[in-house]
Amino acid sequence: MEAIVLQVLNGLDKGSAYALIALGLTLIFGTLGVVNFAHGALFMIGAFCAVTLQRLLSLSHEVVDETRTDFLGNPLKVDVPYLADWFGVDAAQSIINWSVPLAILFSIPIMIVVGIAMERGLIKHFYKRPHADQILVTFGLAIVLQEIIKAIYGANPIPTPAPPAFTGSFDFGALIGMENIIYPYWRLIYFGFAMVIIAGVFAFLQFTTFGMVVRAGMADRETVGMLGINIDKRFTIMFAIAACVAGLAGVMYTPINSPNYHMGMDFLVLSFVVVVVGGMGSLPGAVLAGFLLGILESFASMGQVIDLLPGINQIIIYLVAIVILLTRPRGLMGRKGVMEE
Amino acid sequence: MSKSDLSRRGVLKAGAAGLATPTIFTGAAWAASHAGFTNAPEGDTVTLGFNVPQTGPYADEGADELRAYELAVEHLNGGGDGGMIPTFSSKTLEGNGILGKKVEYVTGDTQTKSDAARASAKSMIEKDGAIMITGGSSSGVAVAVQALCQEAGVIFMAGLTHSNDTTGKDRKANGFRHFFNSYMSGAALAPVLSNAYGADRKAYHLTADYNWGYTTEEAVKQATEAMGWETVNAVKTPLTQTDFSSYIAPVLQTDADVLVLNHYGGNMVNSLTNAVQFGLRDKLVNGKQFEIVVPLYSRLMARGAGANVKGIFGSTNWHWSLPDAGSQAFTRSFGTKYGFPPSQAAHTCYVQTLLYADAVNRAGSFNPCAVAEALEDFEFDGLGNGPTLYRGADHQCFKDVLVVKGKENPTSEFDLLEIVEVTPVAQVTYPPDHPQMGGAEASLGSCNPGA
Amino acid sequence: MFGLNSKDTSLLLVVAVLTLLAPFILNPFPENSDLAQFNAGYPDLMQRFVIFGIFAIGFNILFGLTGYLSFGHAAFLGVGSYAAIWMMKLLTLNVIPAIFMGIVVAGLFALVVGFVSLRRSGIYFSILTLAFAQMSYALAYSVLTPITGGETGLQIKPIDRPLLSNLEPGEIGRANLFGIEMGNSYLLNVGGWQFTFNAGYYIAAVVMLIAFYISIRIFRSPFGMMLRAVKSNQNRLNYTGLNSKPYTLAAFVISGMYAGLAGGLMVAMDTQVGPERMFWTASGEVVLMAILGGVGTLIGPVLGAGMIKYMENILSKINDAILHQWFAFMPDGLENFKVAIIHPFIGKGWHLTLGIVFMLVVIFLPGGLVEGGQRIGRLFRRKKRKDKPSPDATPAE
Amino acid sequence: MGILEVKGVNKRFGGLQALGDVNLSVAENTVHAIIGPNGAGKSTLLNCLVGKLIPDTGSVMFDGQSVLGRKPHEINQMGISRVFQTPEIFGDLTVLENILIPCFGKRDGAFRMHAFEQVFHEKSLIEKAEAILEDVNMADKKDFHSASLSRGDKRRLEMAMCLVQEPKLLLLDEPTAGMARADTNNTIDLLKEIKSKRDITMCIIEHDMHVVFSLAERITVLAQGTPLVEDTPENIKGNPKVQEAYLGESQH
Repeated sequence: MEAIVLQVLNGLDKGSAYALIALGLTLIFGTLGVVNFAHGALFMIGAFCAVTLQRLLSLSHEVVDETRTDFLGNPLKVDVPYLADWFGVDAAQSIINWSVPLAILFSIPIMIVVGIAMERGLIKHFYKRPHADQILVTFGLAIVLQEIIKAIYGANPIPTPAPPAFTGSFDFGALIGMENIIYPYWRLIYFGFAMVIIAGVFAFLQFTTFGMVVRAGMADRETVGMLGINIDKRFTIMFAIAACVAGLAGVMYTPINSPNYHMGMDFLVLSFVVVVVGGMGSLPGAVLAGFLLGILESFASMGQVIDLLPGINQIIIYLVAIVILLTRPRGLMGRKGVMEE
Repeated sequence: MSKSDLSRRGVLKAGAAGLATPTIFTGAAWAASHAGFTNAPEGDTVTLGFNVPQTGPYADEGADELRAYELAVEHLNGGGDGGMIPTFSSKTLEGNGILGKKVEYVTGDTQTKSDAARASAKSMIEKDGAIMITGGSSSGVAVAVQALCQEAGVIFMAGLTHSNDTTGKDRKANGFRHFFNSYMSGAALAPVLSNAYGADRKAYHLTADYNWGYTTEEAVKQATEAMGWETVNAVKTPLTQTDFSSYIAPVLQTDADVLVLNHYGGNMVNSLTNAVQFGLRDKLVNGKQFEIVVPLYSRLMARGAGANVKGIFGSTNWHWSLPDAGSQAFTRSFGTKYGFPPSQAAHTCYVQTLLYADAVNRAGSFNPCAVAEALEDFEFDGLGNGPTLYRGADHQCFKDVLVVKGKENPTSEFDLLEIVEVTPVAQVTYPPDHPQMGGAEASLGSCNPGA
Repeated sequence: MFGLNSKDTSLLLVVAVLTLLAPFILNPFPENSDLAQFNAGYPDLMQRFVIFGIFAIGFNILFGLTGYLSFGHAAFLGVGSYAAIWMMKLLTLNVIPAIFMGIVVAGLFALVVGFVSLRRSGIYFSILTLAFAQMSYALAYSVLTPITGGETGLQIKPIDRPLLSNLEPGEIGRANLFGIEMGNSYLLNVGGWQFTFNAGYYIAAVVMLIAFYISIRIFRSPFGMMLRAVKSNQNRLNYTGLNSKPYTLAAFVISGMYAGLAGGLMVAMDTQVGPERMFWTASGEVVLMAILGGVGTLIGPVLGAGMIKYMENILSKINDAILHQWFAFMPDGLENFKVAIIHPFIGKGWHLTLGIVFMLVVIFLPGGLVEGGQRIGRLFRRKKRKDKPSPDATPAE
Repeated sequence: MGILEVKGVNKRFGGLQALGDVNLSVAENTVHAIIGPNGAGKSTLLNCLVGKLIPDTGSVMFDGQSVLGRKPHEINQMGISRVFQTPEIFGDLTVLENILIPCFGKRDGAFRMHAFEQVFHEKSLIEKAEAILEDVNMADKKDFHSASLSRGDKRRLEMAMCLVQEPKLLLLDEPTAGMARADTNNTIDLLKEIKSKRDITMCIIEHDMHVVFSLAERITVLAQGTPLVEDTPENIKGNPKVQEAYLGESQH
């Protein structure tokens, strides 16, 4: 029983990442009609915003420590962050430790700029082109972006821990009267954060005029276009919002797994499966499918399940996708006629 | 920079200008007819092929290997401070190349995919006339390229490959491995672990679901069980997994008190990070501190996992802090040139290049069969791991194995591991027909010189 | 000729001549020149050109004609390869049964996958094929290790004793065609040039020409026309008394058999199979090949395949030392500057170049390289006809 | 006994009764129109005839055989061709190829693996296709990309595609919907011409009374999913129930 509760938590946590990425993908697809293969790259760029901030905060100058030697036997050069000069060593360390939460603020303007640049500079010209062209050009862009990140930060994962205050685990079991259920704080925060973002996006679409127009546009682009509303500008804004969602998902993900340059590609295929299982163009579908696949993946990785069906943990997501698509032709909540031709 | 011929055939061709000189070769490979083996060097240069991952997750490790190769070439050609050449017990290397021929090299990208690695190696053999292929950062690639070299009739000096299979069931007469393997990791780690954590432990394995994972799990399991440990469970994790939470969480539900992570690269970074997140290291089980073990360590992995590696045991082939003269010389030479200490991958690649060059000199020929003979049962010292034997029966080096643990107070981002124990070679030696190594069925086959 | 119209006949003949003369065409630079780095006329790469050409031609029969975008085509290549190597390990080292087995097994697998996946269309179809391929990859890598060799894949080993081949004890079998080993080569030195004529390449090239010929026939057949009708308006096709399902399924299976043929040939040329051949990026690669070259055109996919394989094998091998040689004639400062500029795009940066090329081609040449060729062709024609009245409306392709 | 016999057909969508007890008999070699206000169930009925929808109850017999449960292509092969409201053609193919496809369908059935034969070798079919293009005055456009045709030409092409199949029954779903008056008249002329040249049964679903009264020999009026009356055009014109049905519509 405890094991099941834990796996549900794991599933919700994995599902959060899937759902956030799928949400952004669906926003872009639903409003702009563009299949964005570079969306994983946006997630990755978000994560590297956190890395960049961490690097910026720990910008250092070298101080020679005569008492110690480095590997060549020369006096050891110690990197001292400028922050340490200004605020003292301890204060500087705590600021650097908080670079991931701080990166939330840091990343938003960056992601907006990246999003706008991508939409204005490239995607805009592909609204009327076939989906295959959109896929290819955004795939090319994804490669270029990840290679640039690789050229700057290398191929190796870069540790970006959560602030020490959040590194512990929460005794979840005590809350529900079970033993042995502890769950890392940061993962709970990630789940909460995802819920907030998802709720925010839905509220934005539901309760603002802007959102209403966008929703109308998702349902019927031509009509909205004919109403004389400047849909172009709204598209750009929606793209920037989707980029922000992906970016924030990336920032918050860094303490869970050290970011590396191909993390976007790792998530890309999965998040496409999520979007399609949810139904192309359906935001609730994307979120639902994200959590569903996350939870199923977690259950499939339990030892008892693997013993029963060897290899099931390798294929569960794809197997579920096949079953769902065969029983529900347009995914969980897809509309007819979207991306079927 | 001076202008020089890239292709070893260039010089000859210039001489033949204007003439059409058809030559027919039969046999699988590419050979100059008179020499009787593939890519026999003509003129005054010899080309080596450095086939390392330049793209993909192991690109940084590949870059480090490439640095080591460039350094080795420099030293072989008499440049720099000579690195380990002066400390090497065999004294045939004199800084005048190999057999008096200047060493040139070509590079390629394995992408850590066996198809791409073979394509790249083939292009080196067929197009650039490489006489020896070396490098790589995974066992799948090593096995694939080793088989190719066997077919083509060139020598393969494996880079970083840790699976038993490379010199076990997939061993080849033309392939040689200096790096240690899963069996040795298990044999070296088990006593240290049992000393540190006691003989009464219950281990839970998470194993990457592919060949290297299997051999490592088996090796560690057997070695620790021999010390009295009990294996509670062993769960396979997909190679493409990034979030290991759903594999780590069940560990909390068992009475296991040691977690063994048979993972490498990104898998290991993530699984270790996740395990620490779940508070495993703060956990007490049956009154014992819960412990995590990583059988194969690399510096890049330690860097990726950050503070999480502190105090965690693992094994490694070599570490730059070793005090022997060879290691010191290599570290100084590499560090002076590149500004940071070399990794174990860099070390094994450098050593492999030197060993090959020396073997050619001793054999007096580039003929792969002669080289193989010179390498087989060759005993040497001064290359960083103490006295070492290149065993003829399986082309595996037998040398001391390092047990290391994550350093508590690193002085730099390269100073992440500290040596706990140097396990003597006798303890990690096994018979060539050991069941983990493919049993009696495994055979090298016969050496193939190509033409 | 060959039952083709004159335009297609000449295309086939041009491709045949180019393929047969490839050892010359791909080695334009003398051996000892700095530019020899760009020579692609060595057996392995030439074999890869034609093998991936076959793969892309087959993919184009499905995607180019019916518009169904399969994102899991590499699975058929992989399955074909596994079938072929088992044939070599167990039955005979002759490549023909192996290739044949590759085609058959891939075709059967395609029949199953296609039967299920074609129940959906559009992106839902794409994701279904992707899911099948990823499952094949994941299982081949892990639990199917006894059959697939797992990560290290399958090679021919000294212990393999194929039934019909008489090997000496300890001898490692080599793929052959009635005794001709794939690795056999004939070298021709002319001046500073060296040309390589490789048996394996010519066998693969002949197979490719046959595959290309069949694909022309399919394109111009009533069947091919039906497939284009599926892409154009499936609804109309059904209300015109034609059942689109068996047509698409047949196209899917044919295309899978092409992939199996490519897989079988890969094993014939290089007796090794690994599971990453089935990874989604490999499926993506063939999509890129087709689009890069020109979807739905006859020759486009072959060009796309050639271009990607060229970049993968040639660009990735250029390193800084080579760059320095090229620019050695320049003053040191300028030399270093040039090297620094080019450095990110070669060697380990070849992915970056690939990404940029994709983007440029898609942005400026939506019809792929074939469109580029047509534009250049038109440019020349326009120059020639400057005084003549402008050409009439473009005829339908 | 008509060539098409619809008996007691019911079709519900959720709570909505789209068709209620529809009976219809189309006599061979006549032009039969089905008219009715919007939402009367005309399109639902049509979709039941071509296999897109399956009625909940009732029977649809064509030429003595039931069409129920058959796929659209099977029903077409039985001899029912359909013209859509907006012309459905193969936009990526040339005009000639558009005609050739039904030719092959007619000759070879719903599926044939003719992957190795060549289209341009099929001289007799090409001649047949060219002849039909001649009939609809499009011979000069045979190599055009059909997507580039004008709407009127697309309509003509679609007709030609149906005619070349020599169907026993041609179903026309509002063939003049959205057309200007001149185009409408052209279409009427075209249909009259087609009818005059061959023995064919036509069933037209139409909104435009002008078209209906120019062509139809019998008319069925559908209202709220049920046939109101079936009669000759002259009688329909004067029928008060029909006027009521239409007036009722024009009031909302």
